[in-house]
Amino acid sequence: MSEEQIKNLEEQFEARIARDEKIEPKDWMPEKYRKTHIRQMSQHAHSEIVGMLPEGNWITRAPSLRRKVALLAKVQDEAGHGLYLYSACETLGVSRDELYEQLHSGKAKYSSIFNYPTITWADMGAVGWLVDGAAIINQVPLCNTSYGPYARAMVRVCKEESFHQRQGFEIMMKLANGTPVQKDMAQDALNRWWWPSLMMLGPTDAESIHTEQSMKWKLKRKSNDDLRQQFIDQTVPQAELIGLAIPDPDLKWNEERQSYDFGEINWDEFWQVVKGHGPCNKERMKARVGAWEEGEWVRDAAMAYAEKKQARNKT
Amino acid sequence: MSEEQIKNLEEQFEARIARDEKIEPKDWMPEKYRKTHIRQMSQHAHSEIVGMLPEGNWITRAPSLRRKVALLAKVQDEAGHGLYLYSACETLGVSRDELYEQLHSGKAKYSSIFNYPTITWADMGAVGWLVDGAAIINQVPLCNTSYGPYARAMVRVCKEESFHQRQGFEIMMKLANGTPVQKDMAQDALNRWWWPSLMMLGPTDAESIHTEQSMKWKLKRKSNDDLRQQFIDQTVPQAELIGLAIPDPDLKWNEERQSYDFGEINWDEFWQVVKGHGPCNKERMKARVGAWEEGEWVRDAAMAYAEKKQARNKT
Amino acid sequence: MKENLYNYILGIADNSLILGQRLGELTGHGPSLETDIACTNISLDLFGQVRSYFQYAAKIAGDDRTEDDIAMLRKEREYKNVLLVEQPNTNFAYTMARQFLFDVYHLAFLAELQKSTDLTLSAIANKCIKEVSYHERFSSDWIRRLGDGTEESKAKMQEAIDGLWTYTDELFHQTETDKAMVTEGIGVDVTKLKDTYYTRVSAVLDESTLETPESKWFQKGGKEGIHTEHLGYLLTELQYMQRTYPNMEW
Amino acid sequence: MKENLYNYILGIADNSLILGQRLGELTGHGPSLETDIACTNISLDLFGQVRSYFQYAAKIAGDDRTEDDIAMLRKEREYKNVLLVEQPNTNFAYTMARQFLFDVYHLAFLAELQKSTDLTLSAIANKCIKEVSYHERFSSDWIRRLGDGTEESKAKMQEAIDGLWTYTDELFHQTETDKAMVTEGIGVDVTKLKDTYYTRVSAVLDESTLETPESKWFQKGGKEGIHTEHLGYLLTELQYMQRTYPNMEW
Repeated sequence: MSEEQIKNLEEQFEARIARDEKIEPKDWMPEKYRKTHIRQMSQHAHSEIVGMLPEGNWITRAPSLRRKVALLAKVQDEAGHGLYLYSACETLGVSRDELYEQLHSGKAKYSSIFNYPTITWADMGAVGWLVDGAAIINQVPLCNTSYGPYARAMVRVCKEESFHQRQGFEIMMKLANGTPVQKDMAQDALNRWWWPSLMMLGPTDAESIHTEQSMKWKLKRKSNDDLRQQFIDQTVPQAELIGLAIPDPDLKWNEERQSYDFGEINWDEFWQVVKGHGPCNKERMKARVGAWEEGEWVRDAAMAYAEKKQARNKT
Repeated sequence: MSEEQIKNLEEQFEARIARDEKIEPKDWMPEKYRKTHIRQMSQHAHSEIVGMLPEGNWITRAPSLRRKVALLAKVQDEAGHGLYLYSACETLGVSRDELYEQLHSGKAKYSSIFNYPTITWADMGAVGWLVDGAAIINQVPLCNTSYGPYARAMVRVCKEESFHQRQGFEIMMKLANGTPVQKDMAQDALNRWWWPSLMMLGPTDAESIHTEQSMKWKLKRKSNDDLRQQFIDQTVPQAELIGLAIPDPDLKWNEERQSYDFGEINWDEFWQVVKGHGPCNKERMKARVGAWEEGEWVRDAAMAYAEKKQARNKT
Repeated sequence: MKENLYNYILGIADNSLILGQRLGELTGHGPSLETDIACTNISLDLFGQVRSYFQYAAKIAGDDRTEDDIAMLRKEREYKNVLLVEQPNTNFAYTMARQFLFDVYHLAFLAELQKSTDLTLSAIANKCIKEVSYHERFSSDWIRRLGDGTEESKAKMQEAIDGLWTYTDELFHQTETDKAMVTEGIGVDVTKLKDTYYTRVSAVLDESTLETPESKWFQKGGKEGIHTEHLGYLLTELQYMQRTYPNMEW
Repeated sequence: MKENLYNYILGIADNSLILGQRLGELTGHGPSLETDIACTNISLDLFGQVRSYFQYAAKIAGDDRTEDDIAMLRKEREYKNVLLVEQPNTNFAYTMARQFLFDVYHLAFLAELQKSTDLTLSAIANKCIKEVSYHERFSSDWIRRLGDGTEESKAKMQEAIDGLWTYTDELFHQTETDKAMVTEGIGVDVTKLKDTYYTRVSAVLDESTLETPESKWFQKGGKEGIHTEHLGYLLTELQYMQRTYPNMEW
């Protein structure tokens, strides 16, 4: 194709997006669009998969059968989200194995929040309430993103995530209304997860890259800082409702902005964790890589069996 | 050597034993004496080592610090006994590695009692009281056995074992005098360990092999049935003292024999366990072989280091 | 309180409880995303069943016992599950072999329990059997895949089958409670399930190019609460929260 | 009650408690009989120390708390041990590296604690230091053997040192309690032990032909009760009996 032809295609492509048409796997797309989508969708998929670990950590110790069932279902949903999202990536011509390889080698990122440990039962509440809450704020706009398979996956993901978020909040509410020791447990979890949850919404706009292009492609529709503000404004009243205190002495309602002012985020901690030096980065990778390597013989066997079966069916 | 010379040596050898002289590693001895001793001593050593497992099972869950310390010390003593006994075997020209190989391949036996699981804390009491109690009855006569290194090892072993036995009894006493739930736990442990402990003293005399020769060499000084009777007569009053019931409806004081009559032992169970089909035979071997195989690189490294060090010292 | 019925329900439900707990340990650590989802799902089904059974048991008990008390506040000697289901997740072959050896039994058992004169039990069985027939399909598929997969997987699966075989006979062992419940038309006569069980298991092993073990030595004890040493550790986790924070709601 | 002193003692003793528990998991499973005996012995020493500390703490508390209550009836967030000692027994290299990285600190710490104006603490330190100097000799010998042994052992030991390095800095992190106790002449100023520690550790690693890691990223939190996910599981076992059978004597 001549340069001009390509330019032409690109213009048509951008015009389609501007008209809110969906891009589908078989459509022409710029290489950068493809790459950016693979990066973002796989990062999202990896986050779902790694995110199974901190919650999986409490399955065997859940305090009641009801909670155990709900937690199992939640973690299973996360695996399911991983599955859709990897499939969505595959529509762009990259295999799940390649993506795993990127995760395991540390080349691909996943949400840093999952590098914090879940050390009490209340963390199951806090993760659902805050982490899924922040995730939804990130993800709801993606239900209208330009790439069809991603947008459709996100519709399903968001529906389930908001169920998880309510479930997490309900755990916290139960604790906050429970015995003093339960209330302490809930407050402690909020104290530990609050700031990392704010960090989840990404670096401040000044530090953020890729934003402009992503806005155009509807991969991003609001700035990190706007999303963070939205999260805070939504979450503070929920904490108040159940009588828990947000661990930020600078938090204050700003009448003029009709929004909360809040204290400074420890970005050093954020970058430490992003760079691989958070409390659980190593453990999370060890668990993922370990499962993958230990599972190799199983996957090989499944493949060999499928081939044998196919061969038999032919004859 | 001529046959006559050998016969002569053998006669002198038997005469020494009859005079209660000790045989020492450098002394001449019949091959059968050597082999029999290796078999018995290594079997004893293996029992100590395998015997660490059922008790080791409760170290992390011991109910108090005092009990945890005592249990650690006890299991450590067992490892120590294993060490002396393997050393005693080595004086007869067999290496510890060879003996391990025999254990791991299933060629060598160890006491069948350790193929029962320790499933409650009270089992730590029952094992100390009954299993060590039966062991002592087996072993005390061996302090005067003919082979010097074995006799000396047994002096030390018996001293420590009787400490362990008292400690086990004290655990049971505490439970028996404790809350109803503790008393139940103690009774349950006695119920489960009583019959296997009786079996520990070996098959009935009718079924027992090697006995005559062993008697002569003072490797055995009483028949299995006599030892069993001694164990029962000693243990029943101890159970009564702490208010526990021996789980044998046929148990009855025989005024005439001045001894207890007792019910029939389930020898089918005994042989099933001896043949490798007890509740934990596989687990015990898995643990031992696993530790040995996983430890290979460590032992290799220690050897390599020692060699390097020696080489360096030479230059 | 109907003591026998209460104990009978516990005997059934404890198998699902302990197997569900074992599978729950694996979540996030499976050999592939698909198996991870499936195992988590089976665990979920099993705990769902446990809830139905224990809610019924709590009703029968008629005191202030809840489903959670029954699940998490018994002593180690009071769990009635068969030894098979408490065996550890040594590797994926063991996990699937354990599942398969239990599922075949479980399916046959529920088919009979549907006929129970106790309407609650028959209704629960009716609900569970759909799930369990999926479990059995899943696990027997994996027996085939691993048995007739690679040399390595075949060796591993054969080892797992051989290792777990010793725990199969207990499934057909009748307790006094079982006998009483059979007499009342409530319980299933498990002794009658044995032949079909071994036939079905052997058929799948055959198809999978695996040997059916010939050993006639079996372990039992679980139904009387005499477990392997593995169960104690499983219980420390299962019970942790209820023991540490007693009498609270979650 | 002297709150600070009580907490200070727990901060010291919890390290021995958790490390002792970790070593206790290995009994019967060591790579050789001699190492098995040695590790069990170190565990034994550590639990002996724990008893001295907690008996003293119980006296200070002055209520009906016993050494066992303090050891086994706290919540997961109330354990004050450093993250280093709760790390799992991944393999013998990790076990020895963890031991060594703690022993070097422990020895230096006790040497200072001997000078405490609190006579009970100084007496305990005096008793413990002999044991700990044996521990340090044992573990540093194994660093040498594995570091300068075979290629495989060197790689494993280097991996263990690299993996655990991130937990060393916390040893020298001062809590508010620490500061208060230093001011009173009771506590040890751990910040002053840091240079000697890294010098000593590097010297042994050097001798062992191992690299001293250069990473400057460290983890902390244990002293404030924010632990790794490993601790929770350790506690389920440690606390099992006391939680399951409360208020009983053993």
